[in-house]
Amino acid sequence: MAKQTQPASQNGAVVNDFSITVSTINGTGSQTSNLTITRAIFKMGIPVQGKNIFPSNIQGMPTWYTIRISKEGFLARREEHEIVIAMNPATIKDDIEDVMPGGVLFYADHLKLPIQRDDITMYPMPVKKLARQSGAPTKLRDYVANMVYVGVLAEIIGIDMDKIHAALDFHFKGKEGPINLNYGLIETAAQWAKENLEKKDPYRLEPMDATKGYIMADGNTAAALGALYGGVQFVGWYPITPASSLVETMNQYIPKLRKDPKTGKNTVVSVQAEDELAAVGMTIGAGWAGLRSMTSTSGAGISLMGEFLGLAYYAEVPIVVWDVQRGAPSTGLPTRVMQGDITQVAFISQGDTDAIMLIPKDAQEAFEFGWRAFDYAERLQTPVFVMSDLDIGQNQWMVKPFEYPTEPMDRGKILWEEDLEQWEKEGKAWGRYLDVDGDGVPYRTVIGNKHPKAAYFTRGTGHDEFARYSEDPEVWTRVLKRIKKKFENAREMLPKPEIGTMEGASFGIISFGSNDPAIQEARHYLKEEKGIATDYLRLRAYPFSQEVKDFIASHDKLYVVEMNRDGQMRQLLQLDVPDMADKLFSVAKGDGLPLTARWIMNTILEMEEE
Amino acid sequence: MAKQTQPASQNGAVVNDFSITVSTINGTGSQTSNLTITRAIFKMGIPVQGKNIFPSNIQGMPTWYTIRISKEGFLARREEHEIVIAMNPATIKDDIEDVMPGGVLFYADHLKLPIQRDDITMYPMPVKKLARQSGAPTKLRDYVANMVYVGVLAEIIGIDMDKIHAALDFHFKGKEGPINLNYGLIETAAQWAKENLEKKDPYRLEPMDATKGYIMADGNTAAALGALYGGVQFVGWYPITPASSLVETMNQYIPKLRKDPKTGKNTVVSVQAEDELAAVGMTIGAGWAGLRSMTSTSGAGISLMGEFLGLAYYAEVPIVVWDVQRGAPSTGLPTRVMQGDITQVAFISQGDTDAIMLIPKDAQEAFEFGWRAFDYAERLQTPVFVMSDLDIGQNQWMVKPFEYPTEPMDRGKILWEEDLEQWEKEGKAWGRYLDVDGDGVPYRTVIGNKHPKAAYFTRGTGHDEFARYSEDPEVWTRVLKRIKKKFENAREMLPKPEIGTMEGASFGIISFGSNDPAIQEARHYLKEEKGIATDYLRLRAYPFSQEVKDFIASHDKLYVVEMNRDGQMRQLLQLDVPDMADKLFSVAKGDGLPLTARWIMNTILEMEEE
Amino acid sequence: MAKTNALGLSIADYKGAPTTLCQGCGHNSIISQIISAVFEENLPPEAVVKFSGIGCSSKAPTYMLGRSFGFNGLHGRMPSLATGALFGDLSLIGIGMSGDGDSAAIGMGQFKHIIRRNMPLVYIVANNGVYGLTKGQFSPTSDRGLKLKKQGVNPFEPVDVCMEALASNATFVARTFAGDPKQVKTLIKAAMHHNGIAILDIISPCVSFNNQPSSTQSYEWGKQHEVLLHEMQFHPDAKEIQLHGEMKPGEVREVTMHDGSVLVLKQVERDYDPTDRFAAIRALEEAKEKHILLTGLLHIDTERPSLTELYELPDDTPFNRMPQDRLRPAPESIQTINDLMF
Amino acid sequence: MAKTNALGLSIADYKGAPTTLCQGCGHNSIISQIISAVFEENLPPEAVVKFSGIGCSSKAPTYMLGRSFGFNGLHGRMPSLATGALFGDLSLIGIGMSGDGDSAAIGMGQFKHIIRRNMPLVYIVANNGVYGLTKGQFSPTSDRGLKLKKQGVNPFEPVDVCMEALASNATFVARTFAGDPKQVKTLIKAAMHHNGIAILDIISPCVSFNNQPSSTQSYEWGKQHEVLLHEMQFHPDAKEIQLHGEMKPGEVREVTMHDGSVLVLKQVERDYDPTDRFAAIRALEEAKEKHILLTGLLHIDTERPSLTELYELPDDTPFNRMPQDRLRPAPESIQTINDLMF
Ligand SMILES: Cc1ncc(C[n+]2csc(CCOP(=O)(O)OP(=O)(O)O)c2C)c(N)n1
Ligand SMILES: Cc1ncc(C[n+]2csc(CCOP(=O)(O)OP(=O)(O)O)c2C)c(N)n1
Ligand code: SF4
Ligand code: SF4
Ligand SMILES: [Mg+2]
Ligand SMILES: [Mg+2]
Repeated sequence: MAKQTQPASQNGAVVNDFSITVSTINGTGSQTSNLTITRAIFKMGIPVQGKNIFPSNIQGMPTWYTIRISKEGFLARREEHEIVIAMNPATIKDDIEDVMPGGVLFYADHLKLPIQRDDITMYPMPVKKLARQSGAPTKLRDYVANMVYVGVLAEIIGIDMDKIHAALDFHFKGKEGPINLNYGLIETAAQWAKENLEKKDPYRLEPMDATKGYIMADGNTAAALGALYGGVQFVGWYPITPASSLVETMNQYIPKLRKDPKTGKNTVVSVQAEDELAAVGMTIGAGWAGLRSMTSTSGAGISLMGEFLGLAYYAEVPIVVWDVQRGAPSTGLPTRVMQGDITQVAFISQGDTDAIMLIPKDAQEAFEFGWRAFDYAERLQTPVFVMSDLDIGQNQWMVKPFEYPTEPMDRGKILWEEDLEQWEKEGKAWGRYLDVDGDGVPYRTVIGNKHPKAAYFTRGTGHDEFARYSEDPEVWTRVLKRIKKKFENAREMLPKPEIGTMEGASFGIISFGSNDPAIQEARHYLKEEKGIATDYLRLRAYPFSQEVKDFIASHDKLYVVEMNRDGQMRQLLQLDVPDMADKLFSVAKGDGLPLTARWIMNTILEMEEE
Repeated sequence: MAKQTQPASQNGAVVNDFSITVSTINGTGSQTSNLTITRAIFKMGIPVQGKNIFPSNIQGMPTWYTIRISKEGFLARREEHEIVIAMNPATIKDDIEDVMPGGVLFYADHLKLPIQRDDITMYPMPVKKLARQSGAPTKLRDYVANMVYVGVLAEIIGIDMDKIHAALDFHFKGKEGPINLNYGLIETAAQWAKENLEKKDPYRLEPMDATKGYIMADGNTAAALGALYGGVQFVGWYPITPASSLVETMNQYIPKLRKDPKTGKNTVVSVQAEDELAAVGMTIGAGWAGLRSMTSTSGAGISLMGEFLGLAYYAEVPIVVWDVQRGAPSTGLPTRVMQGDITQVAFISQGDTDAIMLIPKDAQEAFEFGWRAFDYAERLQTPVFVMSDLDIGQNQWMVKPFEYPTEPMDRGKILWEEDLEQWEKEGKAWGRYLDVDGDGVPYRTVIGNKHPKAAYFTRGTGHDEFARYSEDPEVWTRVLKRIKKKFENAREMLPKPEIGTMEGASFGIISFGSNDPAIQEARHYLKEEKGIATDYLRLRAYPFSQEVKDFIASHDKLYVVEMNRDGQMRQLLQLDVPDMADKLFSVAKGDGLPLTARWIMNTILEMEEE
Repeated sequence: MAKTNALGLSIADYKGAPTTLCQGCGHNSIISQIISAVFEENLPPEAVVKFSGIGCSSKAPTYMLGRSFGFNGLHGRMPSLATGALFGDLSLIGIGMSGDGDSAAIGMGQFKHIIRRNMPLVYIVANNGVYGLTKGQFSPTSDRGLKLKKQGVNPFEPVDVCMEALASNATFVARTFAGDPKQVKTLIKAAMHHNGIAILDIISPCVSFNNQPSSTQSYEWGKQHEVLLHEMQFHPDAKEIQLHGEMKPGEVREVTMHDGSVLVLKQVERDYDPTDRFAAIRALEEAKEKHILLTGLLHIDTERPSLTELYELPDDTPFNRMPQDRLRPAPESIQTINDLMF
Repeated sequence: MAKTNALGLSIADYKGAPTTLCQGCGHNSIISQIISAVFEENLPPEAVVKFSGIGCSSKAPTYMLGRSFGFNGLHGRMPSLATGALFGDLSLIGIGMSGDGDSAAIGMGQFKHIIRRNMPLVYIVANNGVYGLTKGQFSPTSDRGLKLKKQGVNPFEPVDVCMEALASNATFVARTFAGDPKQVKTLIKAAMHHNGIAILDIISPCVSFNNQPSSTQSYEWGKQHEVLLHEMQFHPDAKEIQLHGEMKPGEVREVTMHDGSVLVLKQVERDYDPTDRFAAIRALEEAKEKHILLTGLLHIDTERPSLTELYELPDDTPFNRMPQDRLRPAPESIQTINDLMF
């Protein structure tokens, strides 16, 4: 990894602007420690973001947690680590090497240090000893041992102990036992550090006021909550990393949020299916029956759903599919992030199909798209994909609070008994697939409708406007063209891209999703360090709206930044603007880690030179 | 359908240049009659092609068989029917209307004619009477009734009775009983026609010498034979229209072609799986174990295989997948043709994947790609898709005889015990995924190799060059980049496009597969009728070779003709040549029927005017 | 004048599109019995929802109950579609039509798991031991030794649909025969009143591809080898039970369904207790040994809660009619939620 | 000096990469027993091919037999991969590792169908009643009433892996317990000699997510409730049978495998005949009622031909080493074929 020296601030102190990486063994409970640090810093008012880089395994393997602290609010992953906390003998060598020159290593003092460095500060921590003294039951010893580094770090860089207490209080939901046990040990460790370590490094925290009005949330929780506010009624799911926690969290919030005000009973049915084929099958059944219905999956799950999604597309069944993308192809890197399912979803099933995609950038948008997705699905009567990813889904994001849905539910065109009667009176013919309004979206009825003409027969085979079986070539073409019309109309209905401009921009950048922080930061560097102004368009949906075309048209050169190998979003963009396809350049990397601003900047600079 | 008057040849007679459509009820055995007519005409030396337009059902539904007779050798489907043979009361009205002005209707005389036309010739046929008199057992009555129209037609348009006998002899494999029964009835019917009908129409057949050196074969049979000549060893399959007959035919030829010369035992294992997931899973297992391995499917089957195909891509397992494409999305038009799975296959699985596709144009190429596909798969260690379609697969094509493989089998880079020993001696390290030759294709070992270092562990999760589990971002990127290299190298290895040029061509046409006859014919009309010269490139493989780029570069405007809604091949082409993407125009229709020359011509002419 | 039922509807109100299945196909006879059963049960056609997979059998829903909603889904995936859909309105009765290929090959997983969940559904396997729609391949229920035209000889032991259902603890398992329409109808009626999954393995001959008399799925074999486990009468209302004709107390068993309706089983050879799951397994084993087609209600369990019950949904309104204000949390809640974040 | 086997190999030659499973995970103990079994059977590691699906259990093949080829495939799809692969060289022995989620949820179909085909494979279901790798969701074999952290209470009747195998006419069905390593090892040995599918349902506790003593898949429950159907000894060579120690004729049964090896079963409580499939079903039912963990060889059928036998492949050369001239038809044949066209 590239090593760069941190520009020191005045007096040599580096305040509120560095990264910490904690290297531990998974399954040892270090997640609690890491979250505690992150949350305490957040509560100090300092912008902070934690990212968990973990293995596909339950216990015993190396795992890293990186905490980005940035007074300027740049919260993307960085490649440089000013502070490394080393707790794992298996990785200690790499961990030492990973500290940037001038940086700091905290290490458990029972680890043998295979190399020495004199360009960094090294602090030992008596982890085992303090854990033993903590009085924690032997079973919990390893677990609480991780609190030692919280305490030592707190003392050395100045994390407010009150905020640590608040973080623990939150984590343990106010349960005094664990709060006191952990806090006690943190305090002891801090005290030990105070007495035994001499601060020699420049890194310090100082309280700010930059996190007020923000919350910390992971995208899967946000998505779950969004869906619950969206009135989700049916969830068919099958466990898969990193999507599982989306529905698991939802299940936990159901009793809290979705008790029917009238009967006091829950209004969400969540079924763990036997696999993804059944999960999406149930979801489609429920969507067809008039329920707000969703599934959530990743990787292999999306591939397995292809056949069913083609049925939903052609039979026009509204459902919502969350794809919390992970490293692929195949089982790939199941605990790492990627944006690799874009083209697959765009061409998800046999024959001509199209896919509506919403692309959230963080937990806050995950919440928003969580409820909006149902409106689009029911409005358009088609599957709507929300393309989240592991970084959004599983990491804590500092975001604006969730906002109550700003619009009432749009249930789309559903006809009940009285509507059909009205239509009959008006002499209007109803056919399930009849394009009455000219917008490509027909009216539907759902089961339980007792009007004798309400029923129709749904099938994935050729059918006419009245849902009758048909092999007629003209009927087939007509129906498929109408369905295409829905897709075309969706362009201007879906969330519009977000555009940021600068005076005299040299080129445009197009990106989406969790790349946003890194791009914001890269643009900042490009401007500040290189004097290069850039414009930026963040896609929020597919198919693309006119703004996207205009943005491309108004730039001579555009870099499409994404987290995969093949530049998948660039491909979709190129297909959309064939006359401008050669203006779009791919800045793509899919190695399982979130993109960094430096990599984006450097890659673009290299390409600019070519 | 557009009605056009047939340009009459001299003396008003139209010789060897018209189409016949037979309208019957499926499940009544009319297929035998239709094949007999087609084959007899073929044996008369006249270019002929039959196409079956049939319903997704077993018995009792309308079905059509159209026979194109063309002395010039244009054998695409036409929209105009000079002769219609009407046997089905359910469709009689449409059938009458479908006859082109000046044309002929043969009709079973028990059918009530709902409309009359005075611009056509109408011949009644005493179908029931003659069938009754035939002496056929009651059970077979309906079946042989279809022979009546063979006889009447033969008499009126002049099909050689000897050739009919030869066709029956072939069909019934020399069994005298059925040959005589059917031939007897045909003769009686011909005799009846001679005595009772007066020829008033201009359509006649005259023997030619234009089919010598050709055979008639359907593409599924050809594919099956090709695979058997390709040394296929393992087939995992699941029934699905129109792919089933590929493996069913193969199963029948195994004892004939694949008895081991040494032991007299069969050398093909064909397993009917419980579904497509298992079919492709077995196929991948076998390919991994070093067997030449294939599966064959259509529509939904391809979608269901997506997850497994991603595994084969990333774990680099050679297999061959036949996709006999049918009407889609979803179950769609299962008995109709389409070229609709192109983009789906190109982006078949989660994450970044690529697909090698071979695209045969007819039965002859189906045979050739049948064996070649294994060579590519094993050479490149990746799934190879053969994108056939229902028209190729299930209809009889007049083609050059199958040619014995011109090259020995290419088993690719496999190392056995002695090879590994040799490598060890030479001090060469072997790793399953090590790019030793710089061509992106590593060396593999297969089970049973007893060298103690031969074994490796295959997985769909991240792995390094030595097949060891890895989550390392750099390893991941490196491996995926190498895999991409194979795909890039494949461009110039796969079957090259076929290019046809004309002096002063106004534009280029790009197409592929079973569209070929219609395009050849359309180019002929464009030239002859409109004076427009065209160049034509027929794709035979994906990824595209340099010739394709050059062809696009050397034309200002190109029409990409294909049988789907979205212009899928055009999309792939556009992605390949972003700088020329706007030169590619889509001429696409996917209505379940093979494209016709007139439609192609007219569509291009319209687009030229725009 | 056409006969009408208690709702004033005639049988025509229960018909569907004209069948396009082969003449004589067993599936046609199942279709007729479903139509009669729903008609005779005085159910409005709108109260029934039809589901199916892919196959000739799965086309059947088109040819019945044209006034019922229907979803002809994907090969092998009927169970999941039905599961999701029926939550839309729990007052409706689901009838799922599937085939032996559809349920025992590609659909084996969903077949087993809908049983495990005890999802209320009349699940019919129209079992002809062959793939009809794709023209005559072996299915997992094909007889061992069966010879089919292009397929050679089947070397595999057939899947026994009822045994599979029992192994998965199905709460209603019956085998019957399309050539015994009365029994088919009675079982369908009872199944419609069952609160849970009702598996009906109906031997339904394919006249085009597997009706040779040696096949255990042919009409002839069925006619000659059918043995009744019991004779059956179904009484939608317990009060109307009159032990017709020859039925005497002591020789009959009454099975009271969840909704109070009663299935009366009259002893034929021996007293058979369908609530004893193990007895059902034994009966199947014996039937196999004796080479008979044993038909009747093999097993019933009326106690186990059904999947839909587990969720305790509001029961004042069908779920798919629930208005917005009962689905979207109140605006106040958003503050609480944000406070729960950090 | 390290102990060596008849091939002169030491146990180290049979090891794999260091395990990354949790300490105490039942799967680790299964891994050890597989290693021992192959070592003790004097099989060169190259003679074994490993397969698995996805799950903690399916990772196991990485941690054993590093000199054997292995394929860690897709979730639920181990059986199809193994089926295709093993045709590559019929002299090899396949060991498939799967989990309860892998085989009884997503893999139910393939599980049932590889059994139906009687494909020769040692098929291990490392059954912990939970999804380990995805962190503790219910699996289809979870106890009814099981309570898991984020999942609530499981309301469903568990899938009984052995019952499913028997319903599908498996030719070798055993249940054992990772806490009883000796029995595990003996059964693996016998399974390796079986000419057909050998289903081993091994209760293999997940110490991270489902090891509370009330769970029937916990160590504690297993230890306290295990009841042996019989004691077992496996003799790869019939000649070496000596009825050790307390085994007296009359109290033992000998099961002679396809290749002449013998499994000796010593009566524990009663005489149990594992060739009687129905007895096995009954035993399972009783075990369920009695709430015991009944272990041993539930059923074996050595007569039924295996899938690979049905194809009668040339047996002088492994199929994947067959040279070109035995795979490609002779040049002359092409004329005949063209003549067969029209
Ligand atoms: C995924 C998929 N694979 C294959 C098919 C082709 N297919 C259609 S019906 C059928 C078998 C039907 O057999 P069965 O369920 O027994 O119904 P039957 O026609 O005998 O009533 C198959 C394999 C399909 N439609 N979808
Ligand atoms: C198609 C697919 N769906 C979901 C997953 C996620 N997944 C990985 S392992 C697993 C369950 C494993 O449970 P089990 O087979 O019981 O193995 P265990 O970890 O308990 O040993 C799941 C659902 C996957 N890998 N692939
Ligand atoms: S093919 Fe067989 S199953 Fe299909 S409709 Fe005909 S008789 Fe029935
Ligand atoms: S999570 Fe459970 S199954 Fe997985 S390794 Fe740990 S103990 Fe074993
Ligand atoms: Mg069938
Ligand atoms: Mg498990």
